[in-house]
Parts: sequence; structure tokens; C-alpha cells
Amino acid sequence: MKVSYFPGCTLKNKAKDLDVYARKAAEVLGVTLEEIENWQCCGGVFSTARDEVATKLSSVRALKEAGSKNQPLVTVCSACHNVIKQTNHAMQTDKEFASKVNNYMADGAYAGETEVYHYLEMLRDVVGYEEVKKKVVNSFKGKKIAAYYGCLLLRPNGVMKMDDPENPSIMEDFISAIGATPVVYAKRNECCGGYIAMESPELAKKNSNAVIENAKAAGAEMIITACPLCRYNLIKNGADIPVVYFTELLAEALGVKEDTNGK
Amino acid sequence: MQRVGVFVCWCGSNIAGTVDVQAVSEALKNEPGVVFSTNYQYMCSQAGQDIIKDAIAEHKLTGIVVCSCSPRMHEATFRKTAAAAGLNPYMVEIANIREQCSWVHKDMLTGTEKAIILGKAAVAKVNLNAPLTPGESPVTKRALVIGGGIAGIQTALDIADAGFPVDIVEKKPTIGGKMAQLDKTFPTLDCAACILTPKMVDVAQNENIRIFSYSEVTEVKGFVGNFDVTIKKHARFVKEDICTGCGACTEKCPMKKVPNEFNLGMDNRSAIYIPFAQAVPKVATIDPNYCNMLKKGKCGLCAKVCAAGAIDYTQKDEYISEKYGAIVVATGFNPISMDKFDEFAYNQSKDVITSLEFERLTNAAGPTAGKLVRPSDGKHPHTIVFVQCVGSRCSACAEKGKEYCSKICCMYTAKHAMLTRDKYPDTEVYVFYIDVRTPGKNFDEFYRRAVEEYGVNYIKGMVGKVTPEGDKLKVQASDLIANKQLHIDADLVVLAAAIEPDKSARPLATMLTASMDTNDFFTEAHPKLRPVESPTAGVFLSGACQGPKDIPETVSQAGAAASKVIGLLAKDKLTGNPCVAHSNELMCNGCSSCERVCPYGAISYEDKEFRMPDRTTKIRRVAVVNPAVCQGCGACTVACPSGAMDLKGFASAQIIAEVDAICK
Amino acid sequence: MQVKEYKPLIVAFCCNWCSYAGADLAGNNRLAYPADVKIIRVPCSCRVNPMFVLRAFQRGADGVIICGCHPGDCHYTSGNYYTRRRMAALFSMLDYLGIEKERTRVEWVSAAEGAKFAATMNDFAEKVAALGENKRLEDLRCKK
Amino acid sequence: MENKYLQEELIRISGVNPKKCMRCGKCSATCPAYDEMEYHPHQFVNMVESGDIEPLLASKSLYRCLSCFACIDRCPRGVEPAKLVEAVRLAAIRKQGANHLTADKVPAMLDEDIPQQAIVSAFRKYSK
Repeated sequence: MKVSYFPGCTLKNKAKDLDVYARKAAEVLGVTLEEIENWQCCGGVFSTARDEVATKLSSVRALKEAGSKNQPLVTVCSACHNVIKQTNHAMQTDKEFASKVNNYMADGAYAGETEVYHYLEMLRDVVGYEEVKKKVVNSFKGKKIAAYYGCLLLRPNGVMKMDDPENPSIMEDFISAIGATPVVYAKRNECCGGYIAMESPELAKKNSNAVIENAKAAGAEMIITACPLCRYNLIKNGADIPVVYFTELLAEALGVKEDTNGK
Repeated sequence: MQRVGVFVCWCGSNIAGTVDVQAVSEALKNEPGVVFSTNYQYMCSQAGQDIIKDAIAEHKLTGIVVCSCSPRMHEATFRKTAAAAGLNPYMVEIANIREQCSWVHKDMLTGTEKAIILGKAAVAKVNLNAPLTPGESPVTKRALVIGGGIAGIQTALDIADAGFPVDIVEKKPTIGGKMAQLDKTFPTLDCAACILTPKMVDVAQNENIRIFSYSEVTEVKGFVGNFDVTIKKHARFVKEDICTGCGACTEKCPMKKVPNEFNLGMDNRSAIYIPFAQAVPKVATIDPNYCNMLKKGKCGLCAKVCAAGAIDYTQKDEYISEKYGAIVVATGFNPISMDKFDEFAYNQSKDVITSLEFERLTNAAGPTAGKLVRPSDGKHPHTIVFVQCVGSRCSACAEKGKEYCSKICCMYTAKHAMLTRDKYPDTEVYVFYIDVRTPGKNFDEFYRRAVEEYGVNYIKGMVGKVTPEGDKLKVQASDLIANKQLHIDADLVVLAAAIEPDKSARPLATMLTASMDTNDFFTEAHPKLRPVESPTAGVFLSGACQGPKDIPETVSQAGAAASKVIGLLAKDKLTGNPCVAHSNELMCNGCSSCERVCPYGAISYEDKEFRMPDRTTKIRRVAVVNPAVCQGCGACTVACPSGAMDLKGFASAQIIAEVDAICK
Repeated sequence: MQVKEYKPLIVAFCCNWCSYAGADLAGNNRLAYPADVKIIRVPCSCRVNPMFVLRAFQRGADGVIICGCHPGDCHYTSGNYYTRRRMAALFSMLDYLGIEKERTRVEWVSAAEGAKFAATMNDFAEKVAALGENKRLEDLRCKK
Repeated sequence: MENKYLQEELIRISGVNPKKCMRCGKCSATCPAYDEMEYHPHQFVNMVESGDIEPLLASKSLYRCLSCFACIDRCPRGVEPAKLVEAVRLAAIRKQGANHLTADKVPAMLDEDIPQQAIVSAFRKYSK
């Protein structure tokens, strides 16, 4: 099957791994990721203000293009996913906002018709974890892995609707699917500090440390994430266990990690 | 032609404030059939009723229209007035010019205009009214109580004391309900078992009471005074009348790893079990989901050790049909699931527990024999955090919490905190609250004692996150008074989970055609004046099925429900509703359409002889309505293709006359 | 030229147990709705014969709404299910005859839903008013 | 009177009804940036409700909110405090020359690994 794909700015630069492995793994799983042509940066964070229009146009354009091909829009970066999904929701529910946005759109109005999936949702709901399990060639059996959701994947739940925001299992089920043992810990859905790393590195450090300590206390040997900024904050603030993108593990489990050497 | 009198009520200024009552009574004077029209300040008062009575006599009225409040309020009053003056009470029609007119419209002009139209419709209807006489039906002098908690127990005992037989249906193997699981009761701190178990024994020994435990109601037919109820007795694989409750089987049973629901899964029981020592009836029950004999046909140990020979692996579910005059719903409550509140880490740590679990942990008959220890490692907790309002007063998400206040949590949390400090003075206790709500006799004094005498730390604020780390629970909370975020390393966190009606209530309400609110609590017939009756006649409410309440309130409501039941069962006959369907047999073609739609089976067919125009006779099949069974919904009147079926009091001609009057 | 202000005429059939009580509750809470709505009490929404609806339109009603208990909550167990089916058939026929679907409605209002009753009536009256006078079935002989 | 206008504006662009707040403090209990804020999430709600907005506009708390939405998801009454914080922040930085972050300050904040995402996010939150 073919889906539209929005990689996002960071995935073209600092987080190439997140992107490259996502594409490789998708091929093995029978999904073709068709990159949106001329996509623009989503802006990193969603402004909840109803009169902020210009900052959301790039997301709407991407959504509209996917819609014009009758494809769902798949994202892999947590931040892009959050922004695009919330923008889509605003287009569906806030008529006044939608009409302002549509003033900027060439050829035809958009009202939130496109479906937005995170790559993880695609694995769970479209491909199916059972299918993933069947295609695993390098199992991570015995490895204790902690999923780090951060804040953007799950919240606000009324819009994201990915999983139970307080007791999620989508990443844990992914960890099980690649043969490893998921480690559940309370801080997995707490914020790492995000962009505050620029302004107040101390606050980012405090939050990230709490996450790392909590994961380690629960017995984690490795942390996986879907967000480049989460990964940066955790590593920068002294994670002494590996923090990797979930797509990297997926590619390794499916036996296609080596193919990407040299990117 | 009728001689109609019109009586317009001012209801003080309730009506007269927005409706020109003088104009209404003047306007209605000219309606067909109206021979008298007046208005008065309070028609429902004695003086007002006298005006009606006098007018009936003086003007030889054959029908009256009262323009006043809703018929749901005073229709019965004015019917009695009419009857007292010798007029058939069903010759009274009410025009609702208060609730549906003066109270919802703002200006005099529109209010008056509408009131006149509503009055005209009522006059048009009463012109077509015919005197009706209600039928009578007998009363089965037996009551059914559904639910065997403290509410059901008290209701049953009170009814039985008045000399009427009562059956209790309880879905669990024993009666006792939630109260049996509690440790102490607020605000007196007497032990729940000490006051409940004697009542349970009373129930067992009362010859007017039968207990159907491990049973549920599966079908309810009939109506007030004459309910036909089917009760399903689940197979317990033990002959109830033979088992002595000695407990030998439970000791020998090799399957001992069954989560014990009585202790909320905090310890295990055997596959054959007696829920607790004081269970009533004290007989064993085999859990078919775990018994090796029932699952695999291998074992049979319990049958071997049972000296009485009570074990019967072949027992089947049994259905019992019984007639009842009244039904009391006492289905109670449960704490809500904590699954959606995992910011408190209930699913992540055994040391995060609900308040009901805390009751079992401190109960001498509980899994720890009353020793307060952490479920994870059996160690004594030194710091305990209580979180109030978990899922209560939560309007953000219906899937998560409940919008209402669960009412009992403030008090039981104060009790838990106080008892903990009393028994374990080395324990630091924090209670996070939004508001402490303690209306009730000696309640606020109780809460203050917890703070002032026992040194419980009450903090206004909510807990935001609980993080299990190592053997601690890191509690992050706000202290709104100090304007601080607190971080407490706790050993035990206790969540005051919201309470919700038992899940069995919803299907039961459907069977009983009793109404429920959006939270699945049963609605009362009147929130203030008829708090223990359901709007469905013959169905009464007892305990938390009607709304959150504590034990004293439950017991008083249980007694009130019992007195209502006794009042009903003391009657030999009930006067029925005369507004029932009837068929014009000359028009009926015997097609069975009406019979098929009747929800009560009130319509049957008879072969009747009819004289034809040519002096021959012909036998035709025609519908006959049983007025004692018909409830007067009118479904048949619409189904009838020939127009033979009509409804007394709401005849097609009457409703059409109303439509015409409104659309004039 | 004098134009008489157009006021729609709306007939509301309310079942005695839920919706009529809901209307009373709207009154108790002083929740306003247009005086154009006139309520006729019936024991159950299933008492409403399609003939009554036709009669109302014939006599000049601009909208007819039937209110009953929520599905599953009918005082008579199943009356509202009959209503739902009967009225679905009737309303689509009326639609075919040119009585717009917005002029007819079946709504479930419980005895606890005073606010819903008022909101429903406000909404219905507004929609009917927007359509203007109903001339399709009106029998001019009935007009004064 | 200016406050009245500002208050209405904040309520309109945020879509938040501060009257729904029942003063439980769960937003502030769950806030990961609490200790760095002088005004906390529950105070944003209460102060906007009472029209006491000037102190919020001048507060650095505006730039400490992480937009992690924990307060939005965990509020039992659906108040959504973060949306109000966002609205107040916009009211502050939309004034001319009031940008909190300017491009010339950025290079000093960077290290080799910092993802682009952090920079664009910070700009979107702190500048107009």
C-alpha cells in the first residue's frame, strides 16, 4: 500500500536515522512512503490560539496534498505528528479558523478530510504487530527496553487519540513485537523539557534526568523514542544507557539496518 | 353538548405575572360548550376548589377545564374536587399555562395569547370527554428486593416485620454487600461487621424472608400489584439445603490460586469457597471457571470430604417464577475502575490502592489480618498519601470520571487517616483535598478531630503524578494555600475512587421500565417529595442505586422504601388507570395488528356472533382488550388499520380536536 | 404596506412520562423557548397517529415535533421504537410531498432533560421559521 | 476597562472558559515547569478570570511553559490551562518589539547536536 509521508525538518538533518530506518522498514513491511512534494516545516509546536493562522498553513498544505491523492498522511517525528494532527482537528472542528485558512489555499477548500497516522499507529493498525513479528529476523529477545513517549505523542488525548494517555501500550507492544521485553515506568509520558533546552538548559536537565532515573530504576537497558528533541535532551543530560529511535530498532529487527550504512 | 366550566388560576404571580388571566377567562367564555368562566388567585387552595365545586353545582357543569400548573402537579387534586362535587373525575382537563407557558415566556402578550390557545385546546378536548370508571386489580402480597446489601437487608427486614413475605435476590453467593467489606464506620467508628452481621442473621432467621443468593432477575412482566418475575439461580454445584457450611471442602480444595474478590484480589481463595466467615447463607459455592472437576472432569476432592454429601457437579441453572406486588431496587454501587487514571500509577504499583482496598487492608478479617502493610513487600508504610476526588467531580471526560460528587469519600478518608494515626502514630499521613465536604451529624467535628487531635496533614490541592521508583512512590502535588508544588516520597498511596451504580442496574431498569439518569442512577418519582419511589408504579428505590449515600442515609431510605411497599401491600385492591384501549367490534376486522404491537399481551381475540343487515348472523373474530392488563400506551390505536381501536381519555377525536384548536 | 410578522405554528406531541415532564422541567428552570410551540400531551409517543401529523399540517401548522422517552427508557417498554419507525416512514413521504424534512422531527427528551427540551424547541422553531410558512398541505377551506 | 477587553480577547483566542475551574490545583500539581514559574498554571486561570492580567504579561512564566499539555489532559473540568498560557504569551509578544527571542541570541544557545526542531519551536513560542 502507498501512503503520503511527511518527514519534517529535523529528519532531514540531525535525525536522519529516524527517517532512513523508517523508510527501509516500511519497504519490508509492504508500505511505500511517498514523500509529500515540497513540504514545509510544520513549525515544531502547535499554537493553540484560534487566531494563529499563518503558522498552520504548511501543515494544511501537506494534509491537502495527501488528501488529493486519497492517501493517509503518515508522520514519524512526534512533534510533526502533534502539529499536523492538531491542525487537522482544528480544520475539522473550528469553522471560523478553517475558513480563514482556506482563504490562503489555492484550488478548493480543505475541511480535515485526510487521515493522519503516526508511524507507530501504522504499525499497530495498518500493518499489525502480528505481521511485524512474523518479519523479525534479528530478535531483541532478553533486551529490556523502555519506551519514552514524551508529551507530544499522546497529548492532548482528545485530539491525538493514539492510546490511553496515562497508561499507553502502543510502544510497549512494539517492543514486544521485535522480541524485547518492555519496561513500564511512570515518567514515560512526562515532558523532557523540549525546546526549553534553548532557554533554560537546567530545567531540561531536571526533567530529562527524572525520566532517565525512573526508566533505569525500572530496569531499562535502553530507551526508545520517536522524537529527535526528546532524544537530544535525554542524551545531552547524561543518559548512560542508549537512547535510540524506534525506527532504528525496527530496521535492525527486520534485518535491513546494514543496508542503510552510508545512508 | 357538554356544559363546560373554565377556571383560570393565577398561581399568585407565577401565572398572572406573564399571563393576563382575566383576558384568558374572558376569551374562553365564548368557546363552544363553555357556560361559565372565571379566574382566581390559587385554584388549588381550599377556596379555589370551593369555587369549582360551587360552579359545578350552580351551572350544572358536565366538564371542567382548569388552566393552571402542569397536570403532573395538580390533575389529581382537581379530579378529586370534581368527584367531591359529583362530577366524574375524568371530565376534568388541565391546560398547562404555568410550566409550559408563563414560566418559559417573557412578555404578557405572547404569554396570554398562548394561554388562550392552550385553554381552547383543553375545552375542545373536554367537549369530547366521556365519564370513565377505573377498573380494579388484586395485589399480590409479596415483595421482591433486588440486591442484598445493607439497603436490601434493611428494606426486607422492615417489610417482613410488617408481616409480608419478602424475597431477596442477590447476585453474589452471600448477602452483605459493600458494608460487609468495610472495617469501621464513620463518624462513630463502630465496626461494620458488628452491626451488619446480626442483621444478616436476622434475615436468615426471619420466616417471612427467602434469600435467593447467587441469583439474578432475568425477566419482569406485569404491573404494580401484579409483577411476574423470573429469577435465575446460578448453579453453585452445592446443594444449598444440605450444606452445613463447615468449610472442610474449602480446605481440601487443591485449586487455591483464585483471586479472592471479597478481598478485592489482594489474596487468594479456593475454587470452592465461602466468601467470608459470616456469609449468609453460609454455604459453599464452586467457581466453575477454576474448578478442575467442572473444567476437566478430574478431582472431585470436595465431594469426597463433604460429610453431608452436598456437592453436586451436575447442578444446572434453575429458573424460578414468582408473583410480586412490589419490587424494591437495591443494587448499590461500585468504585469506578482506576484504569484511566494511571497518572496515579494504580496499574504500575501494588502500593497504589483504592480506599475500598484500604478497608480490606485494615480489616481484622482481611488479607493481612488487619495489619496495615504495603501490598508489595509487606513492610509497614511510614508515609501515606490519600488522594480525594479521583474520578469524582470530573466533567472533562465521561469515559474517565463522573461529574457528580461521590459524597462518601471525604468522610471515609478522614476515618482512614484518623485510624492510621491512631494505630500507627509513627506514620505521616497526608490528605490532598479539593474541598472537604462534611454535611451530616457529627461529620465536621469528626474531620476536625482527624486534623487537630490526630495530626493528619490536610493539604488543599491535588496530586498530579505518582511515580513509583525503587520502593518509594514519588508523589508530585500542589499545595494551593502555600502556592507550592510538593514532592513527597510515600510508601502507600490511597485513591478515593468515585463510586458508580452497579453495572447490573442498567439492564434491570430496562426490564422494570424504570427510568435512570445519565449516570445510570435510578430516578425518583419526585426528587424531593417522592424520593424512594420510581416513576414506574410498584417499583421502589433503596440505597446507592438512586445516588451516592452513606450507611445512615441508606438505612433511612431503606426503611422509607419499606414503608411505601407496606402501604401498597396492605391494600387488597388497586384502582387501575381507566385510560385504556378499547376496540369497536363493529369496525374490527380481526387482523391481529393490535395484538402484535401490544407490549403487555392485553389484547386477545374472540369469535363473536354479529347480526347482518339481511337478518342472517355471522361469526367474526374481533379484538378484546383486558382493561386490567392494558397500561394505556396507545400503540394499538395507531397499528389498527380500520380505526376500530381507540384509547379512552386520549381518543383520536380528542387529540384531533386539540390539534384543530391549536391550529385555528 | 403592512406586513404581519411571520410566526411559525409548531405542534409538539409529548409523551406523558418523559418529554412532557422534560417540558415541565424546562418551565421549572425558566428555560425560555418560543411561544410558537404548543404542546399536546399523549400517554406515549406511540399514541401519535400519522393522521394527527397530517391533520396539523392540513390545518396550517408549520412544523410538527414528536418527543418521547429515550430508546430503551420507554415507560411502555417499546412504544418509542414504534414511533421511530412509523415517523421515519411518514416523514420521508411528507418530504416527497414537499414538506421539508426540517419541518418534522422525532426527538428523545427524558424527564431530566429540561435543558434539552428548551434547546430542541429553540432549534426546531428556528429551523422551521427559516423555511417560512408551510403551504404544501394546508387546506385553505380550514382557514378563517 | 482595558483589562476587560484583554480578558475577553484572551478567552476568545484560547477558547478557554476560566469559570469552569473548581480550584483543585491538579494543573499545577502536574506541571513539569512549576518551580521555574512565578505564576503557576492554576494562577493563570484564576488571574485571567479576575482580570488581573498585567502581572502575567510581564512574567517570565510565559516562557517556561513547555506546551506539554499535561495540565490540559489531567484537568478534571476540561479547563485547558495551557491554552490560556499560550494566549497570554501571544498577547505579550505580539506587541511591537516585544519578541522574547531574537535571532542574534540564538547562536550562543546552540551546540552541535541540537535538533532544528528545538530552534523552530522556540521561535514559534517566543517570537512573532
